Amino acid sequence: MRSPFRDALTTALLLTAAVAIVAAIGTQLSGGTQRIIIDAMIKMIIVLGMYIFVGNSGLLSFGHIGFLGLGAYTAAWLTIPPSIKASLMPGLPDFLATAALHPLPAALAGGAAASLAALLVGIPLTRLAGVAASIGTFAMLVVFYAIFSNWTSVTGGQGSLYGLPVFTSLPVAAGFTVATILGAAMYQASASGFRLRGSREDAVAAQASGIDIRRERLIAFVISAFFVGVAGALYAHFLQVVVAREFYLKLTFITVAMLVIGGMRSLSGAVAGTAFVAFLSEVLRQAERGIDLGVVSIGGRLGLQEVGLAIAMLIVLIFRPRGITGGRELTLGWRSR
Amino acid sequence: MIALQHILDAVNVGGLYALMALGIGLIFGVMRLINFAHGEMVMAGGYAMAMLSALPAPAVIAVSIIIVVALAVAIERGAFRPLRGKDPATLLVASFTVSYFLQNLSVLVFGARPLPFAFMPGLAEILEIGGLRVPLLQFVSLGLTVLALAGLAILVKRTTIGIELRAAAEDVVTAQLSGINVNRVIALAFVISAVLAWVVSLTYSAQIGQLSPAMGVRPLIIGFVATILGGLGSLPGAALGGFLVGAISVLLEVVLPSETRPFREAFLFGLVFIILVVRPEGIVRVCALQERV
Amino acid sequence: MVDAAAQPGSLVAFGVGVHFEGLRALEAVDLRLARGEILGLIGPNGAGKTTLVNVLSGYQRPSEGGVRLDGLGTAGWQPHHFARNGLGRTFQAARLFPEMTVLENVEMPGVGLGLSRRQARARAEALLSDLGIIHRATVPAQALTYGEERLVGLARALALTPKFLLLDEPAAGLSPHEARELMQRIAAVRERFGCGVLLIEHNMQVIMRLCDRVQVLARGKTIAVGTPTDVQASTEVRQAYLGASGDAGIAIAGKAAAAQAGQALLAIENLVVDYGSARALAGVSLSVCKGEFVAVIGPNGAGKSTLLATITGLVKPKSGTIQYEGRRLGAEPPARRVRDGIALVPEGRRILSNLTVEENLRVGETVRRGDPEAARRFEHVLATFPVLRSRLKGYAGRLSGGEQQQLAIARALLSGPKLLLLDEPSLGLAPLMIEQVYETLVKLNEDGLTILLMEQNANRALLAGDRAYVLRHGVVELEGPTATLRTDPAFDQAYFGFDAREGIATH
Amino acid sequence: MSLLRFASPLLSAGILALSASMALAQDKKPIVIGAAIARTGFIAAYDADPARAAEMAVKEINAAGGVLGRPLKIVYADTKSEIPQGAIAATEVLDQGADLIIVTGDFDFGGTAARTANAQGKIAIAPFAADPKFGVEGIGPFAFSFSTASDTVGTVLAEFAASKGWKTAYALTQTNIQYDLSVSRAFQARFKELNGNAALVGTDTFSMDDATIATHITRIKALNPQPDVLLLSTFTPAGPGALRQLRAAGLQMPILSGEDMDGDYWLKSVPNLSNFYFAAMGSIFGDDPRPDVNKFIAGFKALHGNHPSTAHTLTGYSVVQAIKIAAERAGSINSDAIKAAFEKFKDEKLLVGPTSFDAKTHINFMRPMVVMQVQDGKHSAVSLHTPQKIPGR
Repeated sequence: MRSPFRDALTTALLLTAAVAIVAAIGTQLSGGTQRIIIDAMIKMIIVLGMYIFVGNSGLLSFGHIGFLGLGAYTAAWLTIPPSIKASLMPGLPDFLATAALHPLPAALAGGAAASLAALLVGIPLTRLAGVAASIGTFAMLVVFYAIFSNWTSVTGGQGSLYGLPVFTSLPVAAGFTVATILGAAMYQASASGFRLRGSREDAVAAQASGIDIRRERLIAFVISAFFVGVAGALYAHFLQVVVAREFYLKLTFITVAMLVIGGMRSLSGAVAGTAFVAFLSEVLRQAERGIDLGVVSIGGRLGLQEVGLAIAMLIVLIFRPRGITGGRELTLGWRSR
Repeated sequence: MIALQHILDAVNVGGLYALMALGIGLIFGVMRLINFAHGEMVMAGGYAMAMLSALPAPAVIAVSIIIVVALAVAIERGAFRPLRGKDPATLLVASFTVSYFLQNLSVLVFGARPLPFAFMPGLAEILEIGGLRVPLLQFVSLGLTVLALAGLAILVKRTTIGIELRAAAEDVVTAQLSGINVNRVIALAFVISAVLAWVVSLTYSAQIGQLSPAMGVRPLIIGFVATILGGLGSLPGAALGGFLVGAISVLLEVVLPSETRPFREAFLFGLVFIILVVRPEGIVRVCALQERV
Repeated sequence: MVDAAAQPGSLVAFGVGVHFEGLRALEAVDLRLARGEILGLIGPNGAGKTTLVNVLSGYQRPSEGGVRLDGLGTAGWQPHHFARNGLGRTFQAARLFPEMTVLENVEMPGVGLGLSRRQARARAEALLSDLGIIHRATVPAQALTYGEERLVGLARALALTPKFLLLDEPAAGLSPHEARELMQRIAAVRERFGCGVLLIEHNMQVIMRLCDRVQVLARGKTIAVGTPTDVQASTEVRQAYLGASGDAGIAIAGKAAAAQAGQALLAIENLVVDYGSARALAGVSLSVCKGEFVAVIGPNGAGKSTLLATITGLVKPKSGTIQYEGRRLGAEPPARRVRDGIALVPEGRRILSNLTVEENLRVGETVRRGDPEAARRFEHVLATFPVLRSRLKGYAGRLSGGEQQQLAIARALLSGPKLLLLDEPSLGLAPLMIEQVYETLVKLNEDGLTILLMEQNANRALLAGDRAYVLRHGVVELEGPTATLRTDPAFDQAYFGFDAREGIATH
Repeated sequence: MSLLRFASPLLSAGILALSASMALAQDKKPIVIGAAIARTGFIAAYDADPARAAEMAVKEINAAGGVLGRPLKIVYADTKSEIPQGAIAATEVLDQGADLIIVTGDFDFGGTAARTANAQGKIAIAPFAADPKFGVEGIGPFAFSFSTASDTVGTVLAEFAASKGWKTAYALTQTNIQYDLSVSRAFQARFKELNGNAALVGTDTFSMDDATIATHITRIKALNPQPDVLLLSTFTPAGPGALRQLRAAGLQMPILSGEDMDGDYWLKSVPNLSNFYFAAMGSIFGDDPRPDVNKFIAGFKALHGNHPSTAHTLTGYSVVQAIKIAAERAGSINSDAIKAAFEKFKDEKLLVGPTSFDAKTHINFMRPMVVMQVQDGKHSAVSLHTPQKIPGR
């Protein structure tokens, strides 16, 4: 019998190798392409973070982008120079208004803030199951968004927060992606992850095996929020602005789609789905530019990229309804889970 | 007098949400699918009416209904039928994807800039009733809502087709084995939901006077939340949930002081969250969906 | 009868009442299960047995009374608290973790108790070895056979090292041989773990052989407790459970020969059906003549439900032909076949519980809508099942199991069938109810309806049918008139297979 | 071997083409303006016409001999109306050799592209970003906006209302974008300065997420007496919807809006609209008080068959005008030189109006705006209004 940890480690190392290769090639490419890769890696951290909860519990979450926002705002509070903060966010409490942290501790603080929020929301939320849980997370997203976009003295409201130092370079993004892959793999192999997967397969039988489903869901929710919160901070230091409308429906849709298309029941699926959708949308964007160059149409109604992406995703869903990986893990022997 | 006006507002907004919730609830009933593309039915109805507005009004109504219905049937055929019975998450994301597709297709065809909606401008007329100045539109939309709700209730409760619909909603295999053509029933549910969406298209577009590719998203979200609150799988629950959300949102508008009003959305969804936690199965409980040990 | 302040060493329910929206599922039930004891819980369908097990394991909160587990009060406990305090249980449907391996399934309770995964895995491996199923350890649970599922379910409950074990119909659906094996294991479990076992079972023989004491429930109340012999002797129990004429057969009408001569209504040739890589039917041929009553008998997993699903068009065959009324059936959807007169009473009844009884019946009429005969047929069916007439406006979900079975048959009859297919109509029904159902079927057949019946309950089916086929592993092993088969020594071999006595793990 | 044989003609043809183009470029290498703007998505509608106007200016300047003897050329990259894509688009045009870039006219949507350019020491110009932070403070030293600040819009509206003799006002503000909030804030402050604190009889906010603004309307109708004027600070698509509902509910008082309600593409949404005013950078309907604007509009119409969708279009033309002026004064297209030349602009005559910058302010405050009126569904220019005092400055 193989140990569960060895299996998980194999998967994680294979995925890590893939990320490292992409990063190594990326450093040789143009600045624009590097940005595209960094963007994809940040999305991968988000999707992996979501996977920790969604994949292991089987409950779809629409709320994780709220944690992403919280991570981003935390980074903004901690790293924007105090002089700018005074004018942008006059309502910040003193310890935040005077803070001037390096982006790395700020990213961890972003993760911690998201975890804390997940703990508070999760205590009532984990009472819910099935579709009600998904709606609960969605309600949470809307509440987060309403706060981000209206608490002007603390979040800048509808305006964007600027003055964030650059931090998220390609090596940094790759490093955090690898750390997230390892974290997700370790959780998956852990006793807690195993118990949660039991509740995903059959909640009633899991209880009969002594599993406190609410507790396991809460643990996963908090861990998962941590990684997504870190991703939020990285995102903020990538864009160098934080603006509420980025943390809402569109990103929620695209990340959930990435997870499901890859196969939401496996770590490899989370990685594959992100890579697939990011790659495809870039290919389509390039194709669209080709058309653009042919017919010079300023402000034309291109938008073919989105239409093409939607069709491609639908085709994948129809032919592989359990996702690209079908819920299996990448191992040296491609073993079924 | 103002209170009366607020009640009228609440009923109007609630009716709109109830129609959305019913359209979503109907499809959930027969397919266990939360159809996020329902919002795009509303959008398509609006654009269809605007594009056809050169025709006489009855023709616009008839043709635009046909367009929305055809779209709904096409979506069912092309996207949802191949996925029937698959993982709920897959179905959900498929409906996301269809919604994303239709929104961007609309950008492609009609452009991203909002278009004016000028069909039946007479709806903007104002009636003076006992000191209340009420736009004709409010009456028309109220009337249409009541008509649609009553029609649906009669259809589902009193007709054989309604029994078939409910039978398929509860157990597809038994329905098939009883000779019910499930493909037809599901297609029918999509047709009805499309007609409900069309009613929303008309009243909603006439109220806001604008069409944009993403116009269906907002009513969809509220309708979806209303469906859950009312109790997924129960049509009366969906209607009730719609009116409840409408009433709560108007109430919050009225009672919140002006500086906290921008946070109204946070209060509304916070309340939704609390209701869910207290009563996860929704207001109307459906026994077929309760898990048996 | 039982002291509420019972000492440690026992599982005690005191004064338990459970009310579901006006319905009383249990009323003032007491129960005491000591460690080392095997207590049988029996009673007709709908007596509240499963509800009581759910109360004892925390899945159902009692409206009145309570449960003490090993001396501890359990108020406010959730199911996992029960499990962690030494209560293991199985479920009627095995409820394994379908995508996990057998080993992971049995590892789960150890991890649930807080062991490390390594420790839990070692414990699971030992248990699987003990139960002789270690060779299936890396197989995903969804790929197991029915018998294996039951065994893994038991192993999983044992992985909790329970002080008390609640087994909800563990032998249901097993062949007599498999059931015997399982019972031996249960007896061994009691010896090894010293735990108290509560056993819900319909098979009276099993109960009599295995149990130290038996508690009998009927309509939510305890009607008897005592040794198996005492309980068996109680007239009250016999009346409630076995019915007045418990072992009475039904005289066979002397029309079998007449039917034999008629032409075939249904003729199946060499039918092969695959589910993915598994072969469910491996070349089945059978025929049913007009007016005949044919039974297909076979143990669980023989392919009976698959056969019906193929005839009704729910499943497409890989090869072979189905001829109905002399016409070859192709890709017609189920609805079309119903219109042509093929009606199915599905396994587990599948009534539409959110619809009223009348609406259920109307659903049955779907393909005969507008038929001038419809009203007369409706009256006739209500006359056949008078109990339904009084419940027309009530929700079908409120009917008892037997009433639901009648509704399911009535619904099928309303489609005006020429051929009535039934899938295990006796499953989950109390003996008295089974008799009623079979009486109705025989009467319908006498009135001219052709019947094809799938049944595990071989003795009962052989009493009612004209002819029977024995199906095993997707192959027809034996066929002939029931009168012959009842006494044919080859029957046992065909039903159980030659490897039956070599143990259940040989596949 | 066969591969080489196949490739060699291609290769030599490529080398030939390359050397030919290099010979041409040596003569007069174009000055490249990179446009990292939205060509798809909802912002494309706002970015399109200013880009067209810039192309017109490029054509005129090139016909007259170019800038510093070199022709101008615009290269595009699409931001897809997404904030993160802005940086990618900016990198793309800079990789194509852009000497300076034009970005989307919005602090958020143009900001990421502008910051990317700033990080590389390149000038980034937003033709019509109205947020005063677009500049040194919010983006960096190389960022300029050719718009009139949102505070100015609010001020012009307030001063115009006061000049009409409207004594009381009610402000209804959409909360989804910063611009509407700033316009409303400036309007409220200035209106109170002019008419006293009591003159502002109420404020309310709505969001594009509101299905209707019925409750807001009910609240306004409950006021007694009704306000003389209503500020509706909003943008499309929510704006016309709100306007329609206000009028449909029988609220007939004058309504004021900012630049985002410029244009007539939405007018059919509100049948027979009257008594509606907004402040814009100019009139696109050929009746601007300034003849050169009318001439430009006529030229645009001749070229594209239609008048520009909004007066923002004027800024696109003005940006290219300004680049020519600055480059020729500095004698270079170097970023530092252009920046220094821009910062010396003092009421520089551009199409959009007199334009001034200094070392701290990279946007215009005291520039006049045209107050437009809609009467019976028809637009007309009322007057060119120069703000007198902007609150808080």
